[in-house]
Amino acid sequence: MDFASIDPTTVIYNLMIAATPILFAALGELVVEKSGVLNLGVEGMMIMGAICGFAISVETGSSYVGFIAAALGGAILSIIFAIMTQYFLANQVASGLALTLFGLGLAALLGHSYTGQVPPEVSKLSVPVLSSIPIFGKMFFNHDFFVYCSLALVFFIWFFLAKTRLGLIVQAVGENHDSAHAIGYNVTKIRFFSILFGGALAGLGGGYLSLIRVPQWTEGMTAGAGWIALAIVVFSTWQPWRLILGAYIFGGITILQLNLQAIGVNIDVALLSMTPYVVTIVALVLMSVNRSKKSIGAPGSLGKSFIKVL
Amino acid sequence: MIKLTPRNNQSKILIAITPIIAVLFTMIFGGILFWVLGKNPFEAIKLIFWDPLMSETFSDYARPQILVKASPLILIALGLSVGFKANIWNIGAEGQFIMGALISAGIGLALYPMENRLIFPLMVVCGTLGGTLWALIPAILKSRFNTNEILVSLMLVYIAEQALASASIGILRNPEGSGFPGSRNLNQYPSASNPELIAGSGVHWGVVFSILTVWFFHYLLKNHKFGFQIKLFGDAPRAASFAGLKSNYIILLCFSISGGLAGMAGMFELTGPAGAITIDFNVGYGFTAIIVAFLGRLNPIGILFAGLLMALTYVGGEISQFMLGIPAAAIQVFQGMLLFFLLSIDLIVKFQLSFIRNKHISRKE
Amino acid sequence: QATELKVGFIYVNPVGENTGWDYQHDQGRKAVENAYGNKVETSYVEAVPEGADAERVMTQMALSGHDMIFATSFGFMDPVMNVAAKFPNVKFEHATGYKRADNVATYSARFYEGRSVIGHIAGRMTKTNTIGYIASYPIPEVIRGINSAYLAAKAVNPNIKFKIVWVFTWFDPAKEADAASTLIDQGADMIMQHTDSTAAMTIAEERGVYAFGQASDMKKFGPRAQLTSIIDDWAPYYVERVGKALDGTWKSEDTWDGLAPGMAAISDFSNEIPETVRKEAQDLHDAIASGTVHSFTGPINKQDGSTWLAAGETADDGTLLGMNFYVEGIDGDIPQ
Amino acid sequence: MESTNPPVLQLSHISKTYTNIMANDNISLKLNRGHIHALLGENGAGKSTLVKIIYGLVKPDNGKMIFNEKNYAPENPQAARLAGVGMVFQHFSLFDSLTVAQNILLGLDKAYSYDSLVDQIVQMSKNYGLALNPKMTVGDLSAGERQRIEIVRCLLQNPKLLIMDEPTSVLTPTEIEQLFNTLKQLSLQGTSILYISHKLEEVRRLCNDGTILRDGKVIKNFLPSETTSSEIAELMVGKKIKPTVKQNSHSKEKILDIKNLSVKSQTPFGTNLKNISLEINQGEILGIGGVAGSGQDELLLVLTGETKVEKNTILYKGMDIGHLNPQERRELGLLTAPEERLGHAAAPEMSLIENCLITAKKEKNLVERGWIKFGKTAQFANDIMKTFDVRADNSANLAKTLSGGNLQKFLIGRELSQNPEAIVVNQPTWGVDASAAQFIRQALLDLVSRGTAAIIISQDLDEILEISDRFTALVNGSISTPKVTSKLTVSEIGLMLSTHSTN
Ligand SMILES: Nc1ncnc2c1ncn2[C@@H]1O[C@H](COP(=O)(O)OP(=O)(O)OP(=O)(O)O)[C@@H](O)[C@H]1O
Ligand SMILES: Nc1ncnc2c1ncn2[C@@H]1O[C@H](COP(=O)(O)OP(=O)(O)OP(=O)(O)O)[C@@H](O)[C@H]1O
Ligand SMILES: [Mg+2]
Ligand SMILES: [Mg+2]
Repeated sequence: MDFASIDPTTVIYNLMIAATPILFAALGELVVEKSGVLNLGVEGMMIMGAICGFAISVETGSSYVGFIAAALGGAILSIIFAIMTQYFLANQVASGLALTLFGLGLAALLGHSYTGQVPPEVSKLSVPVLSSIPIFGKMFFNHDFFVYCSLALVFFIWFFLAKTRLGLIVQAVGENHDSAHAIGYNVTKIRFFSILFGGALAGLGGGYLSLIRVPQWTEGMTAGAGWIALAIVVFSTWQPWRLILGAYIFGGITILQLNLQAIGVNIDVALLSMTPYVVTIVALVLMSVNRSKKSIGAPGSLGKSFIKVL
Repeated sequence: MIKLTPRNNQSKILIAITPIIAVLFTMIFGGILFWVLGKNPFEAIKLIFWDPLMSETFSDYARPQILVKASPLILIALGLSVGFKANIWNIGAEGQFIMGALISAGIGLALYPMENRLIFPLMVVCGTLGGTLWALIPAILKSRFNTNEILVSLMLVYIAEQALASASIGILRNPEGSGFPGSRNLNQYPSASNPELIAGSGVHWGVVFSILTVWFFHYLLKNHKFGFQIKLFGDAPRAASFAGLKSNYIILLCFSISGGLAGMAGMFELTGPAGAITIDFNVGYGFTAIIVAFLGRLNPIGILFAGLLMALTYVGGEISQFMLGIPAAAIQVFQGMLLFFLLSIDLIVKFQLSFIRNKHISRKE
Repeated sequence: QATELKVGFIYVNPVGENTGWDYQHDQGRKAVENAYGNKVETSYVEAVPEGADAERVMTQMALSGHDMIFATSFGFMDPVMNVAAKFPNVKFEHATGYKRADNVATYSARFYEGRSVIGHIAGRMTKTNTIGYIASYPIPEVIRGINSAYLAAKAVNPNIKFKIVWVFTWFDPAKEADAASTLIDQGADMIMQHTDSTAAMTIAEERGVYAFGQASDMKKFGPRAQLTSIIDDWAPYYVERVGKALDGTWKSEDTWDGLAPGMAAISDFSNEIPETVRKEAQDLHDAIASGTVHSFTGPINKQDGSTWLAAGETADDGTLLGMNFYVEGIDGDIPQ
Repeated sequence: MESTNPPVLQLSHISKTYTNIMANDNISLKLNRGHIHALLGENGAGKSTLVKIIYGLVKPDNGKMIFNEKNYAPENPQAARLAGVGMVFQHFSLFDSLTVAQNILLGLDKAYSYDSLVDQIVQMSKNYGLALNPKMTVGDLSAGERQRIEIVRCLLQNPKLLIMDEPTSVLTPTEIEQLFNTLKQLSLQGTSILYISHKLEEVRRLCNDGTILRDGKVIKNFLPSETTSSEIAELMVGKKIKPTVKQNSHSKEKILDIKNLSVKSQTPFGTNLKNISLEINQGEILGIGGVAGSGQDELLLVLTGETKVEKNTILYKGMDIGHLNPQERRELGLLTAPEERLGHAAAPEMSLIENCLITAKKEKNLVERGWIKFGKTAQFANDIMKTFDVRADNSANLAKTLSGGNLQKFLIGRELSQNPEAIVVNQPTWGVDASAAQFIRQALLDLVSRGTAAIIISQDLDEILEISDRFTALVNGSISTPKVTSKLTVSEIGLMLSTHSTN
């Protein structure tokens, strides 16, 4: 076994790419859950983003336009969920599952003529100066725009939630929708737009998958990434910074196990393929031990329908 | 502006009529979808909803097949509904389904080729236990550490899938299967097989069990203190603890029931329609059943109908594929629409809607 | 002119548009339509789970008047046998299975023959002497492919090393892409795959290494990277079998064809392959097709050093069908 | 004198109907500048509905409002605030996981920078004597502090009209004094205040004018300073209220003995119980007073058995019962009635019949080998409804559809019908109108006269002093030595209630 042939630089470089789609989707879901809504349809919205982003960038030749389309695709699909749960007060768990079913089917229909196409390439954006730092330069400063973008979004969403008035309102609505309503906030509207935002970011995550990480369109290509994004939100205890940790650990384990196999370490592959899920469970348990609900940070009204009485 | 007022007593007529309205909406929008895809919408809708039940060609075979397809959905959804009523969210039934099948296959195959009439009942018990044990993981973590059960049960699905794959190519691989993945076919092992009860119908013990379970749950939840406790815990957990109920008891019980029924469903699928453990043995019953539970409004009779409706769309969807060339993805979209409409229309059952014309009477002056 | 034969196909995955196992079968279906025009009517059901659902779909096809049904996945084996028993007048064709009946024929392709050809090309062209191999599940079909490619590569390049990554999925583009990246990072400059998606090819193109396609021609996904692909070409077989059904000469048979009739085919060689290598590969292809060379010809030892085939001995089909060991020289263990 | 100034707010013919209840029926009202105006009425009279209309939360079906001589029809609370109306809610509209400053920020419509807001809050607290730490998390605060947040939130907007819906029900006497000072100061500065309260003496002391509502209609406008409390009460209820009658019981055996009980609260923001010792005898009522959040809920949970305690801290008839669960305690004859009706004592989505099963299934044999005997249970529910004058058309009605007073009568009835040997009641008449409250108190007294021991926990001092034999105060999780009620003076009570409140 030749452990030396595993280059930590490339492992980290690759895991950042592997983690980016789930990081986008998880960021969106974080905001949605902060507003008190549990949307289990992330997988469906991601795949819509994947096909919309792919199709539009093939048509226009611009991957940046494609990313906008990916966000729009995810957001448009999420409108269905938003209307169902916010106006028709349908159960959020069931609606989210139905959204995933619908999204997977619709994406397959839309994508029928796009398999086998090649999307425009997204160039790497080497950060001047920093990218020439040995080792770290390649690891952190030689990525495409959207890797930086996902990290910047973590910052913006943290800033938004912790420092802006609108972010405070979103959290207030998620914490206690009755109080928020009583002091005059439109709970339904705020949740509606949070869901849309979550849809847009899930779409971006899907777009990253079809335009950069795998660069191609294939039916069912999200293959469970949306569910992982959901897990990471809980793993992070609803704190944006911890999402990075969650996404990177998850991506990291996948990349690392492939590397270990490639150098011929004799490990049980089935067992290894389980590890990310086992690790998530262990992390969930460790975080739950000896903690009250408050410090776990689940929004007080998460998953509950708001019924407005006029 | 539409105003909502919660209804104190839900109307029986509305409960019966709203699903029909939802199906009609789905027919209209689904019809448009098929038309856009260049297929005859009327033909398509007829193939999906009518032919499996009524056409000369298919109905004799398809009617019992709908039962067969519905029975795991119903069995799992029944178990889940108990938990959902109590606000306990097991969304990992898919994993419990797999584990039920795996454990019962393990027992059955370990005894091969012994013939004994007790083997099949033993496998039913072990399958149920397998599902229960898998479900107890999130239950115990929740009751001990207050860990989020939605995520743990979901993660355990992926772990179960890996276990399934590794069993199909490893420990349970058929030694006479030329090295192909997958176990021996239990239908060829009489003591372990779950035979057709009515020749040619496909109806097996799982169907019988699921219908019995519907009836049993219907009676139990209505008349036994267990149903009362579940409802109480879901409606007002503090009132439940005031009544002397331990939350851990309810959590473990709900997970055991839902896991057990999911495991049992997995066992019946394995020994009956599927026959053998394969890498892709599970086909999503555990997830679809969550939707079925809600479509059935968490009520056993409702779940029976919801399960049958879902099964109808599967069976009809296949017929429409080979008769009309409708792609599988379009059927998926169609099912999604059906769920959207069914879930949304419940609003009318739960609330009274009234229309308000002008928002501000005093504005006029 | 009236339809004489209704032929149904069932696929385990969505057909897709350009590549993949199911797509190739559907190409075969289209070839049947083209060959017989109005005489034959075809239909298909895609994304049919193996097991109970498959049995129901085939029964309904039989009920609706189909005369012949192609079941295109190994997992359809038992359902095919069950339905065939109920409909003795319907002819069944089952791909990759081993159970037959009077009205059930089986067929499969010797893809390992194609893998010898790509193994040869890889062995000759690699600069790093490292071949990356993305494997799905440890089943004989996949293990056979690895051994075949390895032996051919080793024959022309004694320093060759295979790095094998098992992804435990037939289809997960993201994971296959990660696997490809990992292998490239670890020095592989040739990527082979035994999974269904085109992700690895795309990554190879992006990273500037070479790769070999699987099931379909993947040139679109790696115009420069693809050296060649092993193609599943079912069309001739399907046309032939439907023809026999039409003229009443259809019999239950077992077909395991390779490069010779082109059931397993090699797509056009890329211009990236040096002229000499291209010629050698073509010669190897022709030799295998004509039967003068067998992919598994002794002396071959098993991984543990024990003798498998003595010098000059060729492997029998039985051993090949159940192959569960690596040949000598391959590192690592087959996961269990 | 008032007529020289135009009124700040004038309501004409305001009506509002809920599904089948006319909550406000043709209400007209004038509010003068700088006046404190009382709005009185029994539960459900329509007070909250009316002020929610003024605050833009509820849309009237009919009628017109003039505020500051302009037509006024706020689209939402923001519009109301912009026009100069502030409101402190009966049920606080706060967010537990956010800080004081964040909560205040959420109620303001101008953009404030966080830092300048913190300064302003500190300044405002100083000006009006409303001590607040802007950085604290609201969930950690007492009810009084929470209310201060609501008030500061209003004051920061310089409202011309301040609405206060039952502000004093959760405050300590000192806090009430502080609040009154603040309100008087505001009214001197020209702010008008619309003040809702059930505490009539307070109203008489504080308010300039008053209006009484009954069944959604204006019954009378009156001058608080010139009307007695009993006159007001009768106007509100529409009938005379007879006083409770107390009979003494003869048995005096000790039944419940609490020794050095200390318990950590199970909720993140609860109060810990510290070293509580109590004895209670058959045939007597022990009253436990104290402001909200002093540990009443925790004490009740300890007595129901929902919170487990250390060995030998709770003895019932000499038996250690600390480890027994609520049902096991019930079987020994120790019954309880929590404060929170919906969600704790009763399940909102269940019928009255099903709600009987929560506590009475053993004593009344309503369940046999696990199967529920619905006929018998319905009979029991109907009996309670008859005996305790519960006004609902059907025992199959869901608990949540009953009015507060009627549900409370039902729940008290459920416990009293089981012949308890000891009963613990938290807030027996909270949110219940005068005649129903009288009925409940009388039922408790009757029970005790037959030898039952009772602990009544209440924030309503008058109530406790009226019915209890001995009295103690719960302050910050600990209690003072119980004293015989009839011998207590007002200043002694004041002292008991404030002893520990400073720490
Ligand atoms: N959202 C609502 N839907 C239906 N009825 C309501 C609603 N809100 C209030 N009501 C009813 O309107 C009437 C007036 O209620 P309101 O809350 O104004 O009373 P209140 O005078 O404030 O009583 P309390 O002293 O208990 O606070 C009551 O009968 C109440 O049940
Ligand atoms: N949010 C609500 N939605 C629907 N109905 C309500 C609501 N609040 C109250 N009600 C209805 O209004 C009626 C009166 O409720 P409420 O508890 O306010 O009355 P109350 O006047 O306090 O009762 P009581 O005087 O008997 O104590 C009840 O019958 C209840 O069904
Ligand atoms: Mg009231
Ligand atoms: Mg009120």
